[in-house]
Amino acid sequence: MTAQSVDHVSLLPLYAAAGTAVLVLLADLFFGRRVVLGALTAGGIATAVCAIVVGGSRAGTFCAPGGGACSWVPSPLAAVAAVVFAGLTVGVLGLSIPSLRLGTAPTGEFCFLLASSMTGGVVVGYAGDLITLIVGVETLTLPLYLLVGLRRFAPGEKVSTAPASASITFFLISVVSTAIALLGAALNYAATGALHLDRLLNATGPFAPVADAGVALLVIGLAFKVAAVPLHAWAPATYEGAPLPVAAYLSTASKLGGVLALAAIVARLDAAALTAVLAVLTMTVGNLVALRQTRMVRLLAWSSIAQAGYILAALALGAPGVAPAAAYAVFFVVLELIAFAVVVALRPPGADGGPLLAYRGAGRRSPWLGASLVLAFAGLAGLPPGLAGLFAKVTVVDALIDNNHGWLAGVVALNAVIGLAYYVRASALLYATPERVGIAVADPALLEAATHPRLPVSRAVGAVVVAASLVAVALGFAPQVLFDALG
Amino acid sequence: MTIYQVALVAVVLLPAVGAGVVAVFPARLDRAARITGTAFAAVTLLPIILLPFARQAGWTAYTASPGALRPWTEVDVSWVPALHLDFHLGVDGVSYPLVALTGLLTVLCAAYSLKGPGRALIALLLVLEAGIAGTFLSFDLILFFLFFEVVLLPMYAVIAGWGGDDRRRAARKFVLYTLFGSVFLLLGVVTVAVSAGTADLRELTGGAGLDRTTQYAAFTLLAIAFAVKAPLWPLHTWLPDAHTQAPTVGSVILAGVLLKMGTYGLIRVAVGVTPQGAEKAAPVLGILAAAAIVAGSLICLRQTELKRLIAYSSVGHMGFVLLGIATLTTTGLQAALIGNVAHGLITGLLFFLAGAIKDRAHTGELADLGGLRETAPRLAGVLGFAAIASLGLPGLAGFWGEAFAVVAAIQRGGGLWTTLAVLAAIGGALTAAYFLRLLRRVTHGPAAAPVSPVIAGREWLAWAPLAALILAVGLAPALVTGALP
Amino acid sequence: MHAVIPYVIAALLFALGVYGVLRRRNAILVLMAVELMLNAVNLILVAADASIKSTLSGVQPEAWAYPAPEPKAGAIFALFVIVIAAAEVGVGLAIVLQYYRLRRAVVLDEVPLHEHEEQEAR
Amino acid sequence: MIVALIPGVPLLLGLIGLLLPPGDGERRRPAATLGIVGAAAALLVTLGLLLFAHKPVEASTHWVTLGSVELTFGFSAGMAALYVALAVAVVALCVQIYSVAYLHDDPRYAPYAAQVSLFTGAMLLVVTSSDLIGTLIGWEVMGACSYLLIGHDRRLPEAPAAAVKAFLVTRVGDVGFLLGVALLIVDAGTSRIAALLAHDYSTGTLTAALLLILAGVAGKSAQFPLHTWLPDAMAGPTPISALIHAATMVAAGVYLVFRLYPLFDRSPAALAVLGVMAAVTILLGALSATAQDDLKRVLAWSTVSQIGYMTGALAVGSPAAALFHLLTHAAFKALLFLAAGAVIHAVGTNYLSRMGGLREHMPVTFWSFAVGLGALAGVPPLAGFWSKENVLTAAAHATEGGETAPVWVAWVVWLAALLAVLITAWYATRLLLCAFFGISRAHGPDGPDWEIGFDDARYTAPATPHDPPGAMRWPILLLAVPAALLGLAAYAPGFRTALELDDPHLDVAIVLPLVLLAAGAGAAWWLWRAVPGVDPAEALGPARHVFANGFHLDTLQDRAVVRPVRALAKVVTATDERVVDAAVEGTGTGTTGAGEVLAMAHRVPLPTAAVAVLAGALLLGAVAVWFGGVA
Repeated sequence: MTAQSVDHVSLLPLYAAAGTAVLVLLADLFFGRRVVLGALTAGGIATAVCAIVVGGSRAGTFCAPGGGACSWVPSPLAAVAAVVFAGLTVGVLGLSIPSLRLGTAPTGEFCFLLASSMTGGVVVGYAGDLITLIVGVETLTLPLYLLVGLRRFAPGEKVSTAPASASITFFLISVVSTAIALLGAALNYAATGALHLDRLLNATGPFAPVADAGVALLVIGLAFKVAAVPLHAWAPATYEGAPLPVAAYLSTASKLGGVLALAAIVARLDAAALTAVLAVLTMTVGNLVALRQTRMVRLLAWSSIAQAGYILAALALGAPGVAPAAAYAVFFVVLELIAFAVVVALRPPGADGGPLLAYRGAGRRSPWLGASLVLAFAGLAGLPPGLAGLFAKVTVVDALIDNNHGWLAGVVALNAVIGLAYYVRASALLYATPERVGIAVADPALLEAATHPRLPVSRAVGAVVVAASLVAVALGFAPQVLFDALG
Repeated sequence: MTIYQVALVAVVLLPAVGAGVVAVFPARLDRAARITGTAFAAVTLLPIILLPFARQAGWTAYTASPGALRPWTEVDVSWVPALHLDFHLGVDGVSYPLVALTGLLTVLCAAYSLKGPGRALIALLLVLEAGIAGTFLSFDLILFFLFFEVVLLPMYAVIAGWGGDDRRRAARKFVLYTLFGSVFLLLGVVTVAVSAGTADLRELTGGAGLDRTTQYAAFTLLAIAFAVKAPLWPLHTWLPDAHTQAPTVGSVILAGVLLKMGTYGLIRVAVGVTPQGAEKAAPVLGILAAAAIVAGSLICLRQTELKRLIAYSSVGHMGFVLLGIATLTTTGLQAALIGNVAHGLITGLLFFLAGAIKDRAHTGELADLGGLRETAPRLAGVLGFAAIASLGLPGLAGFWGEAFAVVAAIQRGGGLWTTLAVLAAIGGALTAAYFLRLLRRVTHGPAAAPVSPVIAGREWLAWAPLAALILAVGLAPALVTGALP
Repeated sequence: MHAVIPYVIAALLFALGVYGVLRRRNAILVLMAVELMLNAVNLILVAADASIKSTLSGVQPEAWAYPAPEPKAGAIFALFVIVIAAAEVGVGLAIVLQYYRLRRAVVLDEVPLHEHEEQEAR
Repeated sequence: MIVALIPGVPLLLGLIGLLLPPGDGERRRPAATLGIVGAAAALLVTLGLLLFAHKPVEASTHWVTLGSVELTFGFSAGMAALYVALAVAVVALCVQIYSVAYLHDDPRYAPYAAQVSLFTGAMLLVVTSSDLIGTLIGWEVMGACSYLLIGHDRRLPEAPAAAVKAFLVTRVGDVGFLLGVALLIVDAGTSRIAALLAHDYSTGTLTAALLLILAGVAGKSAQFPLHTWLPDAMAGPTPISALIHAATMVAAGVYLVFRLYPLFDRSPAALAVLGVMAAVTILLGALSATAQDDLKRVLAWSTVSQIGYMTGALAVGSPAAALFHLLTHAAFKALLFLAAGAVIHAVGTNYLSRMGGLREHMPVTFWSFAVGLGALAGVPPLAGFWSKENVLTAAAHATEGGETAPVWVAWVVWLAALLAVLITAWYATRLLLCAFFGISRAHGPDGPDWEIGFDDARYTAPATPHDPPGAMRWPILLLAVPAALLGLAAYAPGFRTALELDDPHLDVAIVLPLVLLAAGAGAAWWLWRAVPGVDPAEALGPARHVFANGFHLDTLQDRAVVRPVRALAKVVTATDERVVDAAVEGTGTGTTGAGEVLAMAHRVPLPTAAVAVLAGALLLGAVAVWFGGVA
């Protein structure tokens, strides 16, 4: 056995991401909070830069002898994913700064876990075999179990068990899903002997059922990560219990990781029927349940379940659906990040998402934040002015129709109508006039201003809102940039 | 880039920029913001006026044959090749009258809102103008879809923000129902674009590159989409609610130009791109159109609320337009185009007047109104004019579209189309019935609520151009179809 | 036949794990049930390593469709699974501890998925 | 293009007049000026053309092309058309002048005068247009103006209803008219009348188109069964009644058939229908007129009957006779209505039962009335005698065959026309006797009451009735001249050739109608003498009620058309709300409900959720294994 030659350049994104985690750990030991935050920010940026520098056309490394199958494969998709992961990490960090400043979570640990999770995400994108893929997914997810429950309560503050409950829910269901995914991978391996993605092929012959079952279990296991129905029960509860920035990360980065992992599988193995069923169930149930939500984060959670359904619809096409699904996922995470960022900005530091009614009139008090949230909601609904969301929907529908899945395109489009119902309800609430109160009030607007003070928006959160909005607008006007990057 | 191309882009861009500018004005400069917005709307008229000078040949009589689409001027910039999306704008005789109507109504509405409820409304009006004008000017199917969608949320905001008591529900119904229609548009447009490999209307017109089956499927999808927007009976129920609850300017824009996106789309996209599908589905469309005419008129006979009645009258009038389109004859299509513009002018005026009446009497219930010609004779006079124009009096704008839709149906010949023509003509008589009922309740009879006879300057400003144009188009329909034979 | 017994055992193990996850109310025990499931996976992977050659070459008529099996890949995978399992247990115990500290219980029945909605219903 | 001035000036001035502020006193002057100038200008231009133009005047320009249909915007005026235009203009001028006094205190005089101008212009457009679409425009604008003018009176509760009825009933006829015109236009590819007349239509198309057009004619000209609006239209101000009955509106239908006569001449079926319609209308109108208590309604029903004579003449192949009768009728009916206005102005009521003995107080009015009624009844040598004689001769001639219309139709028309001579004489005499003879019954116990009349709340009736002021008197006197003498114009060769009228020849055939005339008049007079002061109509017995209600055709129309339409509207509205909209709303609530159910299903504790999730996974796995391999 000869030593493998390793192309370290193509591993740069991984080095940067993992290095960031280590750096953060060290910085936490020796320096203060600011340095830790700076380190993570710098690390995130470095990871993105590395991913761009390495690009998507380099040859893979860690290749099996005999050529072909490599475990680390730079691809355009991987590069884009790495940049997005890095961006999301920095964004979520920005969102957490007010609550970190308040001390609701230990800064060092928080940042380290976030960096670790980012590393996992980067790995998923570049993964060339099932082992790397699953390890990547686990690395992405494991820190999140902790992040969800990582909530310190100030002395005197009412202790809530919500984060811990959320954490345990997420953990248990996620672990089971991992076990299922692993079982699937193992069965597939047992039937076909393939672990490298390049060697994955649909099985024929007497062992085909075993392989098929393996593929199905693998897809089901990974579908947990994107919270596909009926494997979604954890998501709303977990989002609700988690601190807002972590919920943002869960619904963006974690979901993107799941999408990438699923894409890697369905692009090579036939799971069309299963994925289509999952897609239809996911978007329909997600949208329907979202209609009845009265809490902001739950609404976002259910809506993001529905959005995952659209992505799954594209993935049901197999290989041709990967690029549209990835494009959709990128548009989606940007818009979702805006939504969460605005929610963070509108709530006091460390607070949860609160009921929808708490946002009544918020758009009139903070016009810019309101406008951003409307942009995000419109985009998620697939309507202008959220052009990014519109193009996302068109991309998916285009791909579906192009591949003779018109019926699925129809389901997607019809679901967009249901989706609009709750997005528009939430958006309208932002601009609703003050509620009439029982007692006679001279000026309800004044009363409202007194009871709903306009909270100062932390600079970091504001920056995230602005940056994410700018990215969304830019992508809205120049989506071709993304398509080019992915293709 | 010629001056005409600049003008073409400016028609879409100016209102959009105007909306942005108005939106960033601080609250204390509200009045300045409103004036600025109105100025933007007015300035947008300049490029619109400029556009007809761009044409070299005639005013293009529209036909759905390959190469029939000859724009006066066009702009074509690649935007998102991955989605077949080009920023391709163009204008010709089919779209120009509607663009001009859009520009005009927006200015009138903006001016009308100068003394109204805030700058956000004017900003939304400008967004609507950009979206509607963009829809009419799009020469790319995906771009068409994009602009088609632009108007949804602003219109929702206009209804939900400034509407009547039940505005939330009406606005929701509007936005969800029309988005439901857009679903079919999206599917249809993408089907066409994917099958033909291009979304360029110039290449697609005439059904080039689409086989028969695709045309059938695509036409069905597109026709449903536009039928919701137009709206064609029985897909119309969003309209009365939206109109009843919308503020005056919202109703004006909604009836005046927003509905035209449906009929325009039917002519330009559905019939233009999938002529074989249109040929196949024409009888169904015709039957539904005749049903819309008769049903709309009959329902109007039972309405008790002013704006709701006018809203339902739109169902009937758009039925005439759709009947004209369904005949697929040149006469019918041209009648539809005139009918489109005429309905925009007349119903726009009617809604302005309904708004004026509701502002004064604080009710729109026909039972509570009455004697307007005693209390406010001028208002009653203009209302009478608008109502008579709306019931299709020859010599006024409404006549051409309705009469020649009937003529076209007879021209098409055969038992079915003749029956439809007869039904449509009967519907015309019923139209007279309900408008006379309206006038009788509102203007005749004993004076009910005290109504101020004073008519504000902004009201004259809004009404006069519309009334003048109704008469002008009535006397010279060539204003819409082009002066040249 | 050669590889039936490991597979059957693995299946039983996995089923046992699933049963445990479903029936146990104690978070620690659920965690252990998950461990069982992961170990079943390990068993399959290792067993597959041994039988994969015969699976592919013996039965598969168009064997050319498959590249040569990757040497000891299953065993390597199993190693990673063990690591993953260890990490999960570590994290899991931490979470359960935290939960225990707050609620003085590790009974899963009390973990609601809909905590806040009840309050809102008022 | 000078012909265009004939309708153009009144139309334009009418439009301008609409913009004038309504008001009282001095502010009426511009409105009155515009109205009178409009009518006078049309009159002058017409007169000028009549005197100086020696061949038909034509002018047209391309208007618009709609697909394969080319429309021209054109005018043409043959001599016949000019005579009709002359009649219209004269009547309109009289009405405008008359109205200045009649509506002297009406605050809405300005729009009224403008609408009269528009009305006149529209009628003139129908007369002079050389294009069917132009005709249609005039035709419909007239309908709208009639609506506005009939509904003018604000104190009459029935005025708006009558206005609506007038517009709607004619509009129902216009459904046919529009379809007929469309058929003609589509087949010929043009709307120029000259080209249409020359076009070779197939029999089926032609008959269908003409029958449809006849529906419009019936509506406009108040022919059975679409005549119901005309008596009710008496709710309008009296000058308007004069305008509608004499020159515009009801004459338009007759004129249109005259204009398209070459087409009708090719279609026996259409003429047969027209003839039957005419015969029914003649008798229906005449009989209904016998029992009316309302002065204006008597005149209105007489119009129905007289228009029947015109359409009858058309049916039996004599458009010239029809046109001649149209002209004389215009003169005497305008006279009658304006005189009736004077009566109403003086006594403050429309009801014959409240009148009487007016002869002494209102000699001018009385003699005008006498001339008018004489002409109506056909007393020689007044105008009506000559024109009616022409109609009867034409019908009698047609009974010998040789015309397009079947012989039996000619018989029917002839008999109906003869019989109507008797009845007309009867009711004309009755009217004269009741209003002007006998004792005065002007006031009820509470003084004058104002049921119907003119829109003038400040008007106080004079203590004793007297002849009207000058502005009202002179138009009456002016109109009395043609009402008396126009018949003799049949001896004028220029007039005769213009109308293509036969030479007047009085032979023994005139004896029969004259005997009938004498019998009718004598009967009425005898009844009046037998029981003085009692309405001769009492003698009709139970038939009186039927006649007074116009054979209950209104009720029939209500039962057969109005109520079913209302019921249908109710059903359609209910369907729209309970089926169409309910489906939409149902989809909404259904979706929300499904959301609620699903949301409820998600409110479970963790272990249940885990079971559900694993069960889902198992199910999906099974799905994938069973179906996935296939897909």
